[in-house]
Amino acid sequence: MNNNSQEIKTTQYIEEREQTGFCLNLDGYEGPLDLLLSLAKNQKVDLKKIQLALLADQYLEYIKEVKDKVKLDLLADYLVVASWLTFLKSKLIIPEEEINEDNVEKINELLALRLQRLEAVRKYEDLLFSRKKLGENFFASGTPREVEVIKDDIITLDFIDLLRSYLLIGNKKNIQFSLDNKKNYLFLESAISFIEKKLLANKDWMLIQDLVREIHTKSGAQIKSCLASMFCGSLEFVKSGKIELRQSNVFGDISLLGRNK
Amino acid sequence: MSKFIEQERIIEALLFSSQDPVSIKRLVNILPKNSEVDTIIANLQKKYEGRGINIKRSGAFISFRTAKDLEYLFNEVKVQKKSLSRAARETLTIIAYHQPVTKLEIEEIRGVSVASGTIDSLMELEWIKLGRRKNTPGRPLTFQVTEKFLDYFDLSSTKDLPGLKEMKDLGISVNKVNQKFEDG
Amino acid sequence: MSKFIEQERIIEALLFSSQDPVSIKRLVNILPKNSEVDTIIANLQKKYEGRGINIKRSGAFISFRTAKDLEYLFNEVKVQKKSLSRAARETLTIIAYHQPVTKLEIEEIRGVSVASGTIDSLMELEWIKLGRRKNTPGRPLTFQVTEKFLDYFDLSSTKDLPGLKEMKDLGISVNKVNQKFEDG
Repeated sequence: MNNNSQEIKTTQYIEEREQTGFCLNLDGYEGPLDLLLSLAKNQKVDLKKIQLALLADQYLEYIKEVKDKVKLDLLADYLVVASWLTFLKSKLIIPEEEINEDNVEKINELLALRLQRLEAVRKYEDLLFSRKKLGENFFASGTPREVEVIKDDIITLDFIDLLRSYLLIGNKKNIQFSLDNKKNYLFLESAISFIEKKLLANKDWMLIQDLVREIHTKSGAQIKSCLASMFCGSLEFVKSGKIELRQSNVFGDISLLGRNK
Repeated sequence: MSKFIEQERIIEALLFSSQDPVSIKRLVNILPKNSEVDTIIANLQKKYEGRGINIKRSGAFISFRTAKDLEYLFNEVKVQKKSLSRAARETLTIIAYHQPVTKLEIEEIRGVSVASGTIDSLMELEWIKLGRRKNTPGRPLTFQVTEKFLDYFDLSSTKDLPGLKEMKDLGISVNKVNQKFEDG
Repeated sequence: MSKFIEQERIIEALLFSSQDPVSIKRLVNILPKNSEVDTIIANLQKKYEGRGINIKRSGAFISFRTAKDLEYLFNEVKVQKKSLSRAARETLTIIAYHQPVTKLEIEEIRGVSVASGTIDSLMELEWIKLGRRKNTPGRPLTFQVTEKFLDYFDLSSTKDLPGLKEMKDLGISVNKVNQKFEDG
């Protein structure tokens, strides 16, 4: 039954497209991936076996037809995908020995995966919404107590509620206050001159945390601000090739090494 | 099992979901023709005797009611519901976002003095506790939130509390006044 | 007669008098200490099996609900909810199947950015809420579905969603695809 409804939806889609031809507003599509999915379905093959070259042609043709009729900002996303596809297609038609076939195949696969994924979302969305629903197919008690019982109201507090109540205080007093504890900031210039001094004095890898702690003690600025400025400062030196930054894994320690003479 | 099981089910569902008592006339209309409605109701009444909900018949109407002796359950809830006032919520929020924070600072932000009952109720919930003394004249005590608070809101630290800009980026409007706060 | 009769009565009365599901935590608080709440609930569920009202468990909450096969009784009462936009339905589906999931991940799957109205409307329905931060760079906040979502769609947990395995197998991360596109 589910397959059936899916099929009906698809044919509706195609019919819609056929009726309206290329006058269809892009608004009707939820983004380029959605458009690609409906085009891919027109190929009437397993999504895993879509032909990228054909799909690219169809997509580009479609974009060409509608590009004068829709708002530019809406089109931007579509044009990005169009340029990908153009690029991919150019790879596909270059003589075989010159391209890394593996690569193209991989891209084809990954695109197919994205389309399959979106299709799966559609399918299960339909299944989800075809379930029996509270207030439509089954019902809650019609005679709740006068006193609104249950729901210990504390339990229903979440941190959006907290944030909202915080902002309410602000509105009430008609003042703007920041969620940050605005205390002492370490300015970028101080961080840069500090790093520079350190570079002259040291020839080994240094942990950025150690430097941050040092300047935090010296300057009394907030540790967060110290870290931010030290990191930005280091990037400046990386840009000029004076130091090297290293981080072995996500959230791992960051260390730096001076590279000059 | 009762031979009237289907009729009973229908009556149960109807009584449960309707706000007002249901008329026997209505049941007669809905139940299969020639159902012995009175017998079925009597059976059902017996079935729910001594349970947490009973079937009450008044004249030509019947309804589900919670058992009289369980009234006390609902009184308790009334008290519980009151437990977090708006003042308490605001105070809690300020402590969470600004901790460690002194009572004076809380009052400055809220623009009103903090009743000791407010602090007490938050302490009682074990959502806030005393923190270090502040290094300012008078060395005032500070408040901070507890592990229990973090657990409750499923946060690993107060650093994880969402910021204003972040909410906006997620597409959540925070300025909209929540219904829940209107009453407070 | 069950030895848990008093506990059962209390649960019946509480569930009956509430439109929203009651948290198990709350039952634990109200019932006598050391009650085997899970066993009692399971017994009670069995007792109401096949009756006109059943006991439903969604996540950590339970409620009385009318039996689904009796929906024909309520044809007049049915309130068709205003239908959600396609973006909202898809977003909800992705959150339900992949929770906890970040906004970026939702956008990657759908291939378009999530409009702010979408998240707001789902929040307003109380079908989604914020979850923990993800341990990836930027520590983004995540979304997850609520008990109310489960209750509405008659699910006892997100594990009951049809096709969960297929969706999980397809995964959510598509960074690789983009990278490929970008490096050529």
